Amino acid sequence: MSTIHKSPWLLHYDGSSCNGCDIEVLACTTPVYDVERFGVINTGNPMHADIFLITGGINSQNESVVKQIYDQMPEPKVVIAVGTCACTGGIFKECYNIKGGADTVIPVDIYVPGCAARPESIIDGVVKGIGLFKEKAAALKMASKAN
Amino acid sequence: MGNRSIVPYGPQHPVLPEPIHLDLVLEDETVVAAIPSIGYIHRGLESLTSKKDFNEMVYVAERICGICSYMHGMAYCMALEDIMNVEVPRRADYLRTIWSELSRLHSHLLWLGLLADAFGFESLFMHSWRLREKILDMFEESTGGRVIFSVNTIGGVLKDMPKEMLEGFVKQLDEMEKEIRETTRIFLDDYTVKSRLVDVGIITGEDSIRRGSVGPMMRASGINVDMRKLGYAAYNDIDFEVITSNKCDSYARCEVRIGEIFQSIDIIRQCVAKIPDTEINTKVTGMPNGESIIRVEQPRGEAFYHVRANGTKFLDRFRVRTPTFANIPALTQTLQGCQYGDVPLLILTIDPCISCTER
Amino acid sequence: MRELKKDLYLIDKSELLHVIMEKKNALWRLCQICCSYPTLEKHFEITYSFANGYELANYRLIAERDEGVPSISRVYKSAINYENEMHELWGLNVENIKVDLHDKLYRIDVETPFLEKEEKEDGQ
Amino acid sequence: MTVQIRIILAICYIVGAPVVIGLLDGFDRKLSARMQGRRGPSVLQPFYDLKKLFEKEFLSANIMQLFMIRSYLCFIVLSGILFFAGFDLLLVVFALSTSAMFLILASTTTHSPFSTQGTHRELIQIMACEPMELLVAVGFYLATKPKTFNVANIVLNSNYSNIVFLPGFFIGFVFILTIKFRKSPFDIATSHHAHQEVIKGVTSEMVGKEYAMVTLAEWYENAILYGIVGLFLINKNPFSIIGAIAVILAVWFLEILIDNTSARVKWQLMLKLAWGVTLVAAGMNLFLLEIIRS
Amino acid sequence: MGQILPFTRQVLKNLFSQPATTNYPFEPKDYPERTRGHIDINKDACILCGMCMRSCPPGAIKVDRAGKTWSINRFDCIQCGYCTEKCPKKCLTIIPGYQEPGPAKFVDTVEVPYEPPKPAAKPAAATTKN
Amino acid sequence: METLVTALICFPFLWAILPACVHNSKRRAFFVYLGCGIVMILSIFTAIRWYIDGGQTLNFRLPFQEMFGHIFLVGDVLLMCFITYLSYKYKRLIIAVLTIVSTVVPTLLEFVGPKLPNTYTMRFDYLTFIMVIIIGVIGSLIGIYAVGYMHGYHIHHHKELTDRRSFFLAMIFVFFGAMFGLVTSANLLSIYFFWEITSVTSFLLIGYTRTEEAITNSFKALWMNLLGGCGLAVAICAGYLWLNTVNLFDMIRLAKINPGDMRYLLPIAMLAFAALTKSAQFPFSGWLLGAMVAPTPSSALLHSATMVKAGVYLLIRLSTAMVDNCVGNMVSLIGGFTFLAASCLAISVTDGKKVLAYSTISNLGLIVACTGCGYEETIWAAVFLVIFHAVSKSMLFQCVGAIENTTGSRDVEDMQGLMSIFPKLALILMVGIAGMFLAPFGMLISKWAALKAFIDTKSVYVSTLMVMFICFGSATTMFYWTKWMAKILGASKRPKSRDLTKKNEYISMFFHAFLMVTLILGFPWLSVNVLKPLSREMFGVVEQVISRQNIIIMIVLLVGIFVIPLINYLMTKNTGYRQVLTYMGGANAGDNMNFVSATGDPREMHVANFYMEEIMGEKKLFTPAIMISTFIIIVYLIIVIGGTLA
Ligand code: SF4
Ligand code: SF4
Ligand code: SF4
Ligand code: SF4
Ligand code: SF4
Ligand code: SF4
Ligand code: SF4
Ligand code: SF4
Repeated sequence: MSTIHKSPWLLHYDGSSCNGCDIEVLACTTPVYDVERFGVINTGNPMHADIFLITGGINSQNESVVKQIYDQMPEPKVVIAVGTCACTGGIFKECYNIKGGADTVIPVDIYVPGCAARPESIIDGVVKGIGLFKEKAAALKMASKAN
Repeated sequence: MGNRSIVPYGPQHPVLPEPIHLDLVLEDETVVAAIPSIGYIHRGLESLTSKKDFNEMVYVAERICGICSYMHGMAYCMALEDIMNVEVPRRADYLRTIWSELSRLHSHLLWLGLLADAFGFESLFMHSWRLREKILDMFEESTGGRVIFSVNTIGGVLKDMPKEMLEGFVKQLDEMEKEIRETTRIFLDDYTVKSRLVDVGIITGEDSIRRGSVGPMMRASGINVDMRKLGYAAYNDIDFEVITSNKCDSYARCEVRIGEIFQSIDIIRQCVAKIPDTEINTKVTGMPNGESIIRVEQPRGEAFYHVRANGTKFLDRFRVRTPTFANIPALTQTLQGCQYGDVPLLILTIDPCISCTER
Repeated sequence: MRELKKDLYLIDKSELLHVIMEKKNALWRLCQICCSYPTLEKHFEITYSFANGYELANYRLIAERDEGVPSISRVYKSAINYENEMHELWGLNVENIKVDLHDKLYRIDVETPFLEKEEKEDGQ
Repeated sequence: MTVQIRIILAICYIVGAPVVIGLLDGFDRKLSARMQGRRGPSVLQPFYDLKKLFEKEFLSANIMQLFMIRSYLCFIVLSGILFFAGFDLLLVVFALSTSAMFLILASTTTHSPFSTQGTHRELIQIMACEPMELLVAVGFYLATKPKTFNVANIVLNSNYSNIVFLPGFFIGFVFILTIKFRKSPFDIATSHHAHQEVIKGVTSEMVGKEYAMVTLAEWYENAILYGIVGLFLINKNPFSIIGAIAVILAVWFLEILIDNTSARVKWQLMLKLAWGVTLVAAGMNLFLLEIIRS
Repeated sequence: MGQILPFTRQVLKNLFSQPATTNYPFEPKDYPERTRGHIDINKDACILCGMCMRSCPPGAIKVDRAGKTWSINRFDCIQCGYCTEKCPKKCLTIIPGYQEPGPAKFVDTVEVPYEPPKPAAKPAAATTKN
Repeated sequence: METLVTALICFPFLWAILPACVHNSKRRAFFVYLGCGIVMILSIFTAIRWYIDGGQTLNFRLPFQEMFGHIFLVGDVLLMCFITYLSYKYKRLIIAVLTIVSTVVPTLLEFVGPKLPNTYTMRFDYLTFIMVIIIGVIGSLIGIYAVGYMHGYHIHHHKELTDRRSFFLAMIFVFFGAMFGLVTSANLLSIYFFWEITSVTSFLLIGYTRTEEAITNSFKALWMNLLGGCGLAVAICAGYLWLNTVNLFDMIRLAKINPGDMRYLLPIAMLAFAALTKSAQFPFSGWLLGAMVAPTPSSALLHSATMVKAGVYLLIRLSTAMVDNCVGNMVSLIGGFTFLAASCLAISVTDGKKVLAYSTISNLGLIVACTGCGYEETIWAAVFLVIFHAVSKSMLFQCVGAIENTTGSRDVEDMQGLMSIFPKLALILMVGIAGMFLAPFGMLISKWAALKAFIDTKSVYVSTLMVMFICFGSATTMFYWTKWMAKILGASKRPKSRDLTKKNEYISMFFHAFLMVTLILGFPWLSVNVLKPLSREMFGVVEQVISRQNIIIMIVLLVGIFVIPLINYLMTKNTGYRQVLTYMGGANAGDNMNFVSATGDPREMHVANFYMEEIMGEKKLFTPAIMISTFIIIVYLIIVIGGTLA
């Protein structure tokens, strides 16, 4: 029985958000919301992370950063786009330097809308993301058996 | 290259929730050179003026920054009110002042928390943020949003705060004040905290002017400048002293911001006591034509709005010089010769707002 | 409030460095440099704002599309970012910036996005 | 002490240490959370984390790291066995520092800026702690009659708890435990809480099972350290075990409390404090003890 | 110098008092009435004028006069409330209760019963989330 | 036996003429190899022969003892003249004074002083046995290495220097002879002669390149060593004036049976003082550091098998006379202090050879401290340290030299990722470093014994201080070695490139590595069959220094340190894994070496080790260390001399 759904460590990267969503992500770790209840640790290191929380849209400079961080995360992993910006580009999507939401460079598993996304929303998103782990872990096991 | 390390710092780094990148040259852990680079969040939102009309731009302006979002929206509205010669009702001015000060409160508490996180004091971080949640609750109760409020409009504000709500807030703030005092005492007195703050990142008053720094960064170097003294919104009716410190180091910056927390509480009290009963907005008609500069004191310092309209609904130029942008040269100076462990701390002592810096 | 209306001085290029030195020596703080390309006038307007205490002084330089302006980054270090920004976003030719980042300040894909915008509207 | 007993003790250590320390860790996280006004995770969280790490995909920048980490784990366990089966205390300390070296080598093989930076801090931490660790062994040697480094003899030959003779050593040791447990204010190389300028320090580049092994090794090491704390109390009276457990729990709580009430200091201050306390507390105690014993 | 561990009192107080953590998501959260959760439409009042579509800053609303639908991409909406200001019929409101996160972005479409020239016909079945 | 020993001493001196005269480099190389081979075989043969004969302490007189006596006398005077000439030439008159005083006074006494009983002048015992093997084996390996190294040194790297290889190689042989003579002599007069030869030879070797720096440093070495020589001279005088003997062992015996009498202690103190200078203890460490300017083989020679070993050899001899008295305390304190101070200093330097130099000083400090304590355990530890140190240090020097010849730099920072560029060199370096400090390897075993002995030392002050020195010193030692190892193992920046190391250099280095491993594996045997008799010889009692249980643990650790990583390596070699870039905060510029810099271009990343210049820097620590140690020496010498006069 995999335990990944019981200890999803998350990595937060600020794409090009306005910070509204970022501070709400941070707020999730603080006493009132305390995502550590679900075993979540806000790690800063992609190598240790299971959930990639990305806020804000993608621009030409952070594109490679986002992609690289994603690549450095070991499977199984879940990407959660937090905030309207990360979902679609939001209010900034017409800016010359915004390429769109997070899904323009990496596959997104859960979209959390809102501007700013509320901590409750983020918790819901994380919980839904955790739900995906079971399947992903099983799929990974299958794949490694096949090898 | 000998015993010098050349390492990247950021853009993704846990002590930096916002992406900023530094090339660091280190000797052991002493920073010999630090070259900052920005651009990871650059969106180009100033250019949206050609796509959004001046009314929609209020919402864009708010989203320049999620922390002082309120003041961005307000400053933008003030600039257009200036261009269009709109007289804002007095109650709206007071409401704006109250929300501004609440923003400052929440921003400074947030900053204290992040500072605690940067020097590895997790429980203090948690505690500061727990206090901050109460301010956010006030925001949510009065505006419906926790970080982005959308209550400003050209000509005033969109939502009023009834008397009971205001008085409730004051009561809550009275209660919080004691707790905040307890918490901030740790920042000022604790031995380990002081070992991280005192004499770290010194910048003198003259240097801070030469480098164009603003806000608490400048006031902590003994320069007495606070844009609220210009008397915008209701500040001309409010009695307050500019808080400065002469120590010029990180500790001084912390001290100044802590002082401002209590000052904000006091200003809110004064506002609630004095707030007049008028309309909260005036109808605005026509197209803006003209140019205006507005300077407001945000939690991080002076924000500089330069708006130029040409008589159409699309503005010619909408320019924001945010406090962080102005503080980066000073940051670069303080980084020289600091310790590697001080880097996140020093970045934090300018209270960075990269998102608004890069717009 | 309403600061621009009283303190805007038009200067030309030759006066610029003189003004800057004067401000520097009087310990004025460089607030910002703003570049714009108004739709109607079709030239660059570069506004330098200085503050001293609560006072504000704005100096405006007018430059044509392909005209260069001198850099003030040797007098005011903090001008480096502003000038690089003007060059990267507007294509304004600022001569001899102390640290010339060669359009790498924001590292955007679009060339001179702000000017492009104006050009497009020209076409319409 | 017979060989059978030693073997049993060693097996108890191998099996029991991760369970006990894992649980302590779980309670630690719960307690820390409560101190911060949060609810915190389940007390079994450390085990979930560990299991998950073993299940993650294995990626690496340098495969050399893996065998170094395994060696690190093996050596820690070996030192633990030496300790709990009652062998020579000084050799245990030496074996521990050998194992630490494998960790250091493991983290530098990748040449990542953060793990290398963390490594150097780790080295400083080791340098800060090592004198005290050696001195503890010296202290026990002096305190027991006849003088011996042998853990079993230390326990079996002492009529009183050795803490009576070694208060300074105890204080010094508890002080460096904060460094050893990577707790604030001395969590400079790798931090379990808050965020670190060196990301995850030595473990920055360790993924999945590598990280799990390091965590496991840390648990084994902590077991030894708690064991040494217990050694201050244990004497030939079996009831002293209760006292030892009480003191271990008290030290554990104290470490959590300190962790939650201090900022991370810089390495210069850490080195100064650690060596200062070692010199003053343990040095004075050593001097007095020698006078008494000579 | 400074004091040694002055935070101890607060920490111990926290340890022995109730944590501040809410029980969300196991207990629902009570939102204040002003909370800007999501846009709701009173489809009977809408006249498909498209004012909301033109004013929405991120362009989340689509009004299709011909197909008689009003649709909103909830993953685009920034809850600014500008549409509610602008709507001539005041048929848009912003109410508590936010859009749930999900694995895919989607558009909520409402069929609007409004008949421009003639009086309104029977309202068609509408699908609104929440 | 007499003949063998005589041959051992004389052969190298005579053979030195060959390389000195032959200038064809091929032929000269051949002679050097041959000479080294003969020295090695001769020394091993002598030693084994003695061991097989029962390993009894042999006291004897050389054949033609009278003649040798005259040779020594004339030699002393010639050396004095030579040094005086040099000091005149380079205007360093103090040196002339030192040499004249220290030579003339004993020589005069020899003529006018009381006639001494005609006792044995030579001794061969277990300590000699060990020293002879070390000098013979390690020394001749260095000689072999030197041929290849000096070739590369002159042909590839230092074309600007005059090629005086003949001289250099000849000096190496002179060194061997002097060392053999030193360790077999029992008579202070002959010891003095050989002692001065090593001083002068080292002076010549250090000044080999004749650069400004080399000359300054060589004179530094000379005056410090001559100062030591003065100590020796004083001891000889005391022998003539009070003790009626110039036999080292008689002096030691006399000091032992008259514990409180300062007059008997004075010569011991003076000999100890001489030994301290020779073994480069603080405050006399300067010369060994300065010796780094010389080509690597001479550093290797000075640091590992010869020169500095002369000092500790003498101290080990003296140790039984220093138990729990003020001379012993002085020696322990100086040693312990040197151990700590030098290891701190080693942290702050980047130059590989300099690190080795400091580590030599520091390790010698530990040995010296052990001898000063003079207990059985400490002597056990000291001898072990001498053996391990000789092998690993020689190996390290050779390796660093080879690295320098190959990569053009001996800076530790430039050895980043050596493991993947020059795996062979790196491996040797690793074994050498491990030999210097890792747990089951020599150093820590010895440290265990030393620590135990120091706790038991009688004087409470000395004991407390020594324990502190050892504890802190081990911590700092760990620091500088580990960071060096870490550097070697890191990822490499450069591609693999051609290894310029000569075959003969490799032969020497691999042989060392092999020796190292053998020593480690053979250490229980060594302990029982060599060290136990040695302590029986010195202390008359035989006690198990280290318990059987601990021996077993050490063997377990020992096997562990080879086997565990190996098994793990084999087990993990084929682990499936996905290769990723190292983590640089998302700023990698496509590979592990470069990152996207602030200007948007790739920039090479570099992570340097810690050097703690502000805390441990030479500027900060060196002078205070000298002052403290000088203070210690002066205080104790005043006590001894005062006691003598009183
Ligand atoms: S969704 Fe809104 S709050 Fe979040 S980053 Fe984007 S603009 Fe900011
Ligand atoms: S240090 Fe603070 S901001 Fe950074 S990741 Fe951790 S919680 Fe977030
Ligand atoms: S600087 Fe402020 S806004 Fe930016 S990431 Fe840090 S806490 Fe958030
Ligand atoms: S710095 Fe800018 S974005 Fe940040 S709070 Fe201030 S105004 Fe807002
Ligand atoms: S600095 Fe960062 S957090 Fe602060 S307002 Fe700007 S973008 Fe937001
Ligand atoms: S706003 Fe008024 S005029 Fe415009 S489309 Fe709507 S109903 Fe018609
Ligand atoms: S609330 Fe704002 S973003 Fe949402 S639909 Fe209305 S106008 Fe558009
Ligand atoms: S919702 Fe309002 S603004 Fe939008 S189409 Fe309907 S009536 Fe018009």
